[in-house]
Amino acid sequence: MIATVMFYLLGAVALGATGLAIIQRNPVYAVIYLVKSIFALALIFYLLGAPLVAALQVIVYAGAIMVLFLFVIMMLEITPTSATQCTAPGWAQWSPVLLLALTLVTLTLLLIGLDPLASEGVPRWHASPRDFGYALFKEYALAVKIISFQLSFAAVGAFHVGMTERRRAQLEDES
Amino acid sequence: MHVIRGIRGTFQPFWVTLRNMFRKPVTIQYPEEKQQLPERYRARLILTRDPDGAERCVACHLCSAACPVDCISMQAAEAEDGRRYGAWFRINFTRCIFCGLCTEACPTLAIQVTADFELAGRDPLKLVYEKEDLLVDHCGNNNSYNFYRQSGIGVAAPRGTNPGETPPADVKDLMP
Amino acid sequence: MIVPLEHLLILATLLFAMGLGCVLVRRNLIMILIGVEIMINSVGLVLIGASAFWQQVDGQIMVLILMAITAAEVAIGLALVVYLHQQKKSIDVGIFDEMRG
Amino acid sequence: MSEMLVTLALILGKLLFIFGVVLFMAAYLVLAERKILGRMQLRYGPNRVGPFGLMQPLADVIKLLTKEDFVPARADKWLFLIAPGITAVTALLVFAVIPFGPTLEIFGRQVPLVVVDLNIGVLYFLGVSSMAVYGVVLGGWASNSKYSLLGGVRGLSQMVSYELSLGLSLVPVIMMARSFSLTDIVMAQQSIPFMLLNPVAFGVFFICVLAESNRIPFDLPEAENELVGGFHTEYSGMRFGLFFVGEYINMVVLGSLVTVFFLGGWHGPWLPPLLWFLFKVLAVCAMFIWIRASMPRLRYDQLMNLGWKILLPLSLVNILVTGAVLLGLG
Repeated sequence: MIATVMFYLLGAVALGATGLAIIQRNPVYAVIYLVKSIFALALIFYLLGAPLVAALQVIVYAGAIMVLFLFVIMMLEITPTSATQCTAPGWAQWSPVLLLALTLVTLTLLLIGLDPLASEGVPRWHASPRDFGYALFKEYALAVKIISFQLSFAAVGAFHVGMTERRRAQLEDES
Repeated sequence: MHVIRGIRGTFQPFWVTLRNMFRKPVTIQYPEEKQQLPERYRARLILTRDPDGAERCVACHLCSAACPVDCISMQAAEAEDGRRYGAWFRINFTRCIFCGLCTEACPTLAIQVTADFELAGRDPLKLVYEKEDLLVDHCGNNNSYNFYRQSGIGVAAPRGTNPGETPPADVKDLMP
Repeated sequence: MIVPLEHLLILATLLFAMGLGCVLVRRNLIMILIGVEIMINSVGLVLIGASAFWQQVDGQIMVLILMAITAAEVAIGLALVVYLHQQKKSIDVGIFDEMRG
Repeated sequence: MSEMLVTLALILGKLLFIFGVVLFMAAYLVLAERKILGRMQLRYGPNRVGPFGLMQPLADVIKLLTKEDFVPARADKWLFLIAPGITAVTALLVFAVIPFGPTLEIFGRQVPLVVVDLNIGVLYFLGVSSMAVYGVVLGGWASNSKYSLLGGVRGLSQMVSYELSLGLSLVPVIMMARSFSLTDIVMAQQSIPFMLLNPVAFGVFFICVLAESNRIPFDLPEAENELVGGFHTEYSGMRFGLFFVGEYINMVVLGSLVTVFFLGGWHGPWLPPLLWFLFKVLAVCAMFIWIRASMPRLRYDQLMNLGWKILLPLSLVNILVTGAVLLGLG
């Protein structure tokens, strides 16, 4: 019972925070609202029986990815010719997107309504870290490997893109 | 070698700090214990008296001229017998930088420095010292120097009649 | 029973629509990346809900993989943002339209 | 119903107890740090207020409370006001999962000496401590000052870099204890503390903890002699006090985490468990202070090199070796 009430409250918080995040002029505020939304989602995950994923959501999203966003925003703002604050879109630009979103939501609602499974409830259930680990490293071992490859590709790519011209020339000189 | 130096450099400071922890601190607990200041420490200025007990200052203005922050001011006056003295003498210690140039400039050793550095106060006007605050009852660093004993007081007496002085030679007289 | 699956899916859809809107409307590259994050989050919510609905861990593992992919995407994406800012001193997407055919 | 009320009251009691003890310890840690630091530099620390300066924390609080609460012009007011709170609260929140004693029996009830024994306690700690960076970075950004911003950005990149090694150095601990719960981790160290079983993980964790709490040699975010005060340059009064207290609460919290993960928690001969725990935490804090007295601040590139090129590979290899050894032992 408490879980149900909490779900709706957290859902409202997530929606509100996300809505505020996407209309902010200043990206720093957007990031802060998004962190709130991520917290709410992490708690929803916890309610839905995924404590491990909830914790990882906070650590990875709020603790690392959003921090990276903040880092980049601040790094760009340090430079004297700052132009990070692009103009916020007006009502006219929002309206077609609102229409699109409305269509999307209506279609999804229709689809959900047609599905006989949908109105059934999500049962109380809880995955222990042990089950999670077994499944991850036994059944999905290949996926883990592919993902780790992808992460290393991303690291190399980010390093390459992030390198300044000067550093690149320096490296060529050395080799 | 490089590695060994690095390791030593990392761990030696820990030994040094630990050793220092059990030494006696060098702090002087100020209001209770006073620091032993060096003899020639420059702090509060005083006006000294000569060995006879008269004030040494002749109000020559050399100290106020030498003062880089212009904190010394005085008014000169002359006594009946031609001896000069300060009618008033004022040092503004809120401005004084304790450089000691006034004592260098003083021809009569009147103005001298002392080691009394406790010159703090809440009211700046209380740090403006008048002559009566500055004048002390002793000779300061030099107990024997007496400016007027050396120079005499003005020329109130005719020439050659001062004590220890021979009369001037008469140039029109041929007698030896 | 915590909540009908319906409501969970509706919440996810709304979040997704918000993210989509952010991507489509905003001109700021960083805001666009934030919109992508919102969409990925909503997908994660669906996966977790499905995992709870069928009482299987697979959905949660998908979310974990999703997080790894997001981390990679953000790393590259933000590196590109920094690179573009170095090139043009701006992160307004309107400026980067030189590849138009 | 009454059962639930009693449980609730117990949790509340434990919370109050922890809150009081941690704040008290944080306040006196400030004094202890100043005293020990002073003695190591051949001076007496504060010794004017009360006997041996024991009332100094009180005097500090009164001074900070009576100072003007100043918000700089064109600062981002809300974030500026919230940021110190984030630092202090995240530091306090971690204490909820730290077990500081074995299960007690009070009036026939089993009372575990931990606020909540979360089965993902380690992840909770990592999550909450990764939130701590927001206090630093938002405080730095909202101040609208170059020094603060630089301090904030530095703190941000430093914490993100070291969080990785921090988490990875805990993996061997989890592998050895076979649980994410902090109580289980302490229980697994009944005979031998993990510090002796896995000194590499201990070393990496300790260094990362230093970096995470922004203390020398990793105090780049506040580097007094280059950035004035770093992220808290513009703060005054009790908001500065919150940053300050947050740092020391963090010290207590991280000290107890080192104790829980590597020093065997409350286990120890002769003395009562609670005393052992306190003693170990204080020992770790003393170590922090000693390091502060002895080491210079790292340069920024040295900091990044140490984090990414030494600690991260080291902790990864350590995970591998620990896994292999555990597998070999069965």
